[in-house]
Amino acid sequence: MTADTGSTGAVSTATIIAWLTVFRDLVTANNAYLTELDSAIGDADHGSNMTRGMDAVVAQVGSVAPESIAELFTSAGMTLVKTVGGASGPLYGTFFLRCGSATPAGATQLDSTAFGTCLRAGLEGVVARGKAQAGDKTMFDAMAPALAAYDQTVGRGASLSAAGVAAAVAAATGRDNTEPLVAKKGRASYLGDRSVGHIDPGSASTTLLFEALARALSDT
Amino acid sequence: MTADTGSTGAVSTATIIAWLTVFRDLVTANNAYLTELDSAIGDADHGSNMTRGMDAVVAQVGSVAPESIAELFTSAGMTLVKTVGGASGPLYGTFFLRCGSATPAGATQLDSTAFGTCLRAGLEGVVARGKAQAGDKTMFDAMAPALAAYDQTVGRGASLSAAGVAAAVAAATGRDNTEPLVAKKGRASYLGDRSVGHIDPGSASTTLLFEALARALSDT
Amino acid sequence: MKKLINDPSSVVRDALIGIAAAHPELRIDHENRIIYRGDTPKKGKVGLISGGGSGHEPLHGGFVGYGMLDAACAGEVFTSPTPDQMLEATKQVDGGAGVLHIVKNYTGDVLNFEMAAELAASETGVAVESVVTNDDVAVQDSLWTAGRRGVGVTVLLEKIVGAAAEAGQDLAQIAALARRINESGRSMGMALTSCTVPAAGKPTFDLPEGEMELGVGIHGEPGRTRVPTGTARDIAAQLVDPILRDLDFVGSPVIVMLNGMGGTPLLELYLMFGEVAAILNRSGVTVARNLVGNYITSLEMTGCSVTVLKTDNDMLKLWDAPVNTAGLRWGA
Amino acid sequence: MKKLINDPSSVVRDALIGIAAAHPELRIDHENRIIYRGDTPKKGKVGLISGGGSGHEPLHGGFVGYGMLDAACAGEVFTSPTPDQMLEATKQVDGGAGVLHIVKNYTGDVLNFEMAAELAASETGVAVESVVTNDDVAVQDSLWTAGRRGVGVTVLLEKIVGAAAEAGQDLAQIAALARRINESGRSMGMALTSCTVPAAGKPTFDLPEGEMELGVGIHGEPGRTRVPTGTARDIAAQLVDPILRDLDFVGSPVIVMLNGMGGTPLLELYLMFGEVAAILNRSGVTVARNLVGNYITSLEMTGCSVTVLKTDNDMLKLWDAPVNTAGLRWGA
Ligand SMILES: Nc1ncnc2c1ncn2[C@@H]1O[C@H](COP(=O)(O)OP(=O)(O)O)[C@@H](O)[C@H]1O
Ligand SMILES: Nc1ncnc2c1ncn2[C@@H]1O[C@H](COP(=O)(O)OP(=O)(O)O)[C@@H](O)[C@H]1O
Ligand SMILES: [Mg+2]
Ligand SMILES: [Mg+2]
Ligand SMILES: [Mg+2]
Ligand SMILES: [Mg+2]
Repeated sequence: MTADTGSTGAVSTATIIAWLTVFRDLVTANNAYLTELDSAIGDADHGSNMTRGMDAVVAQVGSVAPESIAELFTSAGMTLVKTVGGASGPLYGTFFLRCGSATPAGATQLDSTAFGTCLRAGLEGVVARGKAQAGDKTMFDAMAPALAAYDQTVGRGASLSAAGVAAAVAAATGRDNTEPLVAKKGRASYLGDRSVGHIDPGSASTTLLFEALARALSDT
Repeated sequence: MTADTGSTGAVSTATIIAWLTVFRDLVTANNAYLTELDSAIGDADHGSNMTRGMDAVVAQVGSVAPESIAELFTSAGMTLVKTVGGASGPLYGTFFLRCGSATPAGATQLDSTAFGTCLRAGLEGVVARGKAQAGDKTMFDAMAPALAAYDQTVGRGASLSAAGVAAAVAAATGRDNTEPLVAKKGRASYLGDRSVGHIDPGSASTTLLFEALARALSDT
Repeated sequence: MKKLINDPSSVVRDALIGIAAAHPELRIDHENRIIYRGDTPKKGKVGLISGGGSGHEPLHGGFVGYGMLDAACAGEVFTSPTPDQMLEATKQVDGGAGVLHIVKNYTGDVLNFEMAAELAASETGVAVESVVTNDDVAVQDSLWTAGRRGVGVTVLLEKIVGAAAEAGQDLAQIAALARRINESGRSMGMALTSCTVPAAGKPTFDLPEGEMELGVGIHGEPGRTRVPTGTARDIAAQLVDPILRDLDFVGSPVIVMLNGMGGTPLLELYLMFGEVAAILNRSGVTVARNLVGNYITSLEMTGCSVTVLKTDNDMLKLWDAPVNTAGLRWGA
Repeated sequence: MKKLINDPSSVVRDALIGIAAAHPELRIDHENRIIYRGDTPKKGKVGLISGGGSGHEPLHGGFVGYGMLDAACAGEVFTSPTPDQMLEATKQVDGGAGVLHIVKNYTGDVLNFEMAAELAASETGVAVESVVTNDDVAVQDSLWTAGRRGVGVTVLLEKIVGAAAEAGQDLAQIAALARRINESGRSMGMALTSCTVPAAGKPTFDLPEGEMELGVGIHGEPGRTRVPTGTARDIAAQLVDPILRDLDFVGSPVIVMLNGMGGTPLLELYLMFGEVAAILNRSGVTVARNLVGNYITSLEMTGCSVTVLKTDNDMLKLWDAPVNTAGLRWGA
């Protein structure tokens, strides 16, 4: 049914750990960049917020060695909620918490469809928390296209690896598309028209989230 | 007894008014310079202090038209004391007040010797108030040489005009000689050795005082 | 960056150690970064908690004490605290009469307090009410945006509802009072220079000589517009006019706060207050009480904000009631 | 230069208008630039006056009121006031028990207060005593120089002798107490950046990234040495060590003030206080009371100073007594 020749593989606890770890590495490497973006239309803390949170997530995961994917997601979500604060803490926290709730308890492997269901639940959590819509110039504008691309790629039977790459590419496009937008949600909305011409910091960190996912899935 | 051919002339109320007015003009023109000097080893207000004070002196003199030299000096001294504040207010104020006390009441003319006596009384007032000694890096270090030069020039029978010029030149030399000194009095003394290499602001304004005097005496 | 700190990542922790040393009358939970009144919980009294990013001191920790807050949760600099901090504070200050959460309207603060309230509802029996302040007229309000920021009114609100709680009002009354205060107050701010977030290491924005940011908040965020600087008189008008256009203050006694952003000398704040008071007088607004000083700051940002709160005799009585905190103290 | 002012030449006048608007409980003589307690003179109470250049707010005007000063004379920015101001204040606050002049040791302040005392002696029957504060250990003292500057101890002294005057002590007792306080206190300051005198229009000195001025006073004057910046912990040691070397504080309860120079955020001041308190603890010094905040400032200069005052039970009682001023208030 598809021309894709790769194995569709499966998401394991190791995949999730890799995802979180690479995301930590990417936000750390991009700490100054994220804060730079947040200086232009926010309060200059998005880089340190994400780095602090993901450092704690990786430390926590390493110290308790969760046994299932749901546990991993829940632990990551709880840790983010407890250590980040700001807008990104509850939003990224809710994302992972909802991913966790949508994962069958005890599962240590997920196929691409089940994993997609988790991610979709995460996105819905972000929307439930933050009420952002497409075009509001938030992390939603990177996350929603990323999931759409993931679903579409999986839908045509492609590998998890291909789906990860597609999601990352779509997130990056979504991030870039935030530049001309007038912010409607979050701190940048106080700037009104002055928010135009700047990339939303959350969309940039979300792009890193999907780049990290692409790397983690490349081993599946 | 002297080779000087100029008239020795006399100091009149008009001379004193000219002195004060030219001094006002000079401190106004050198406001930024005096404050610059005071920034290096003080608190960056000497220019505005002197300008404020001399503006008030000239305004006061203009509004009441004092009838004697003593009245002029006293009025200038009182006005400086009331409008300047800081170290320079009481010191320049006392200078003129003591000049006034040393002037015969009601006199409208003074010869060069009598005028020298006034100036000397002024200097003694500054010392009585401020306790500065030679080399303490204060206005004294311009004023004392200026008076010595005045006395010496008058002593050899030269004109008032020549005495004024000699005083101005000696004041300028005294001012320049403050540069290598360690301040012992006033605000610059808090800097200890760091005061070395800077001209004392008060010695610079005192030099303007004698430049103004030289100009005023050039018409006598 | 020039700051009196040990390390950008330990600023809040280290400052809490100093606060503990300076104020033995307070109780500091260093692990959860919560500043408590020494005598909280007080049986039967509604507990009042607030919190927010650090860098706005004395807000909120400086307003913990008799007649004001029971606890304040400290976040990282300019980053709202987390739900577990607020949950812990909620449990600790409940004296059986419930707890009011005082939240400034920023997405981060709102979301984290919201999660805390959800946790309090599911994990404890504590009755929680939340009030969100949103008094900043610089921001255009709309159902479809994050709305207005909560700024200066928060300070006045914490004082007044603090007195109401001390006087024994119940949670519903206090929440209603808090909402009424928020609806009756408006603020507007400006900055002459930016601040520097320690972890960022450089100023959030550059503001050249001759320009100011009008309509800034308290997070070093750029304002609504960048305009030429002017005299204190001009600037006072640019702050007061939008406030008066937004709400009618004539006919009721008002409390005015002339707040410094942190780096502006008190001399200039008093000078600005003189200009603000003159405009209010001319506009027929009766200034009954005032505060001049640094109350809700943005690190070392220079600039100021004006807050005007419409009151009535009851509110003024609560305002005048004794208060004993590090940042605001009278009658005690 | 970025300041909230109308004109450099009217800063003090305009600020006094704001102070009058903010504090109806004070009486302002705008012509003579004097801030009075509303109820001065108080019959039988020793009158307390101080004054100095403006730019150090809340000092001194912010310390006028019950339990502290009767009047404060405001000079131009960083320029001591004039004898006629002090003379006028002396006449106005005398309640028959004489007047104490509290003078910071700067040539300008000393000379102007000296002339005022001479005028008071010749023109009025008012008994005047003067106390000159000189607590700054940054300056090497000598009979042959202007001596040490008066800085932070002045604040603590004004509070304590204010309470003594309120308690009915006579002029000789109060002058003796004031001198004892001055002898028992030491201060040391530092700056990370300069301030800008409005009339000068630019910073008094340039201080590049990575350097600080150690041993600065409160007039934007350069300090004793320019040294590399360090952590808050290092800087605290550089401030506290010279104080402890200069006077033995072990064995008596001390009052510590961690004072901000005007432009440093309160968050950093508390952080610094934590470091200072830790050093004092380790050195066996007992901190009985403290003040953390902007009390004697240098316009928008960033930096801080530490003041340590050795006390006894009587002094502490006077410290704890009620005070009600714009800048310091408790128990009233
Ligand atoms: N309501 C919202 N829904 C989704 N994302 C949001 C919302 N509000 C803010 N964000 C995201 O959060 C990012 C800012 O995160 P961060 O800087 O860490 O928090 P804060 O704004 O509290 O300082 C924004 O760039 C935006 O992408
Ligand atoms: N004790 C003193 N005797 C003589 N002159 C002094 C003395 N102290 C200070 N001065 C002079 O006063 C000048 C400073 O004047 P000014 O800046 O107006 O006052 P302040 O030092 O109070 O700011 C110094 O440069 C010095 O020449
Ligand atoms: Mg941010
Ligand atoms: Mg000076
Ligand atoms: Mg933030
Ligand atoms: Mg001066």
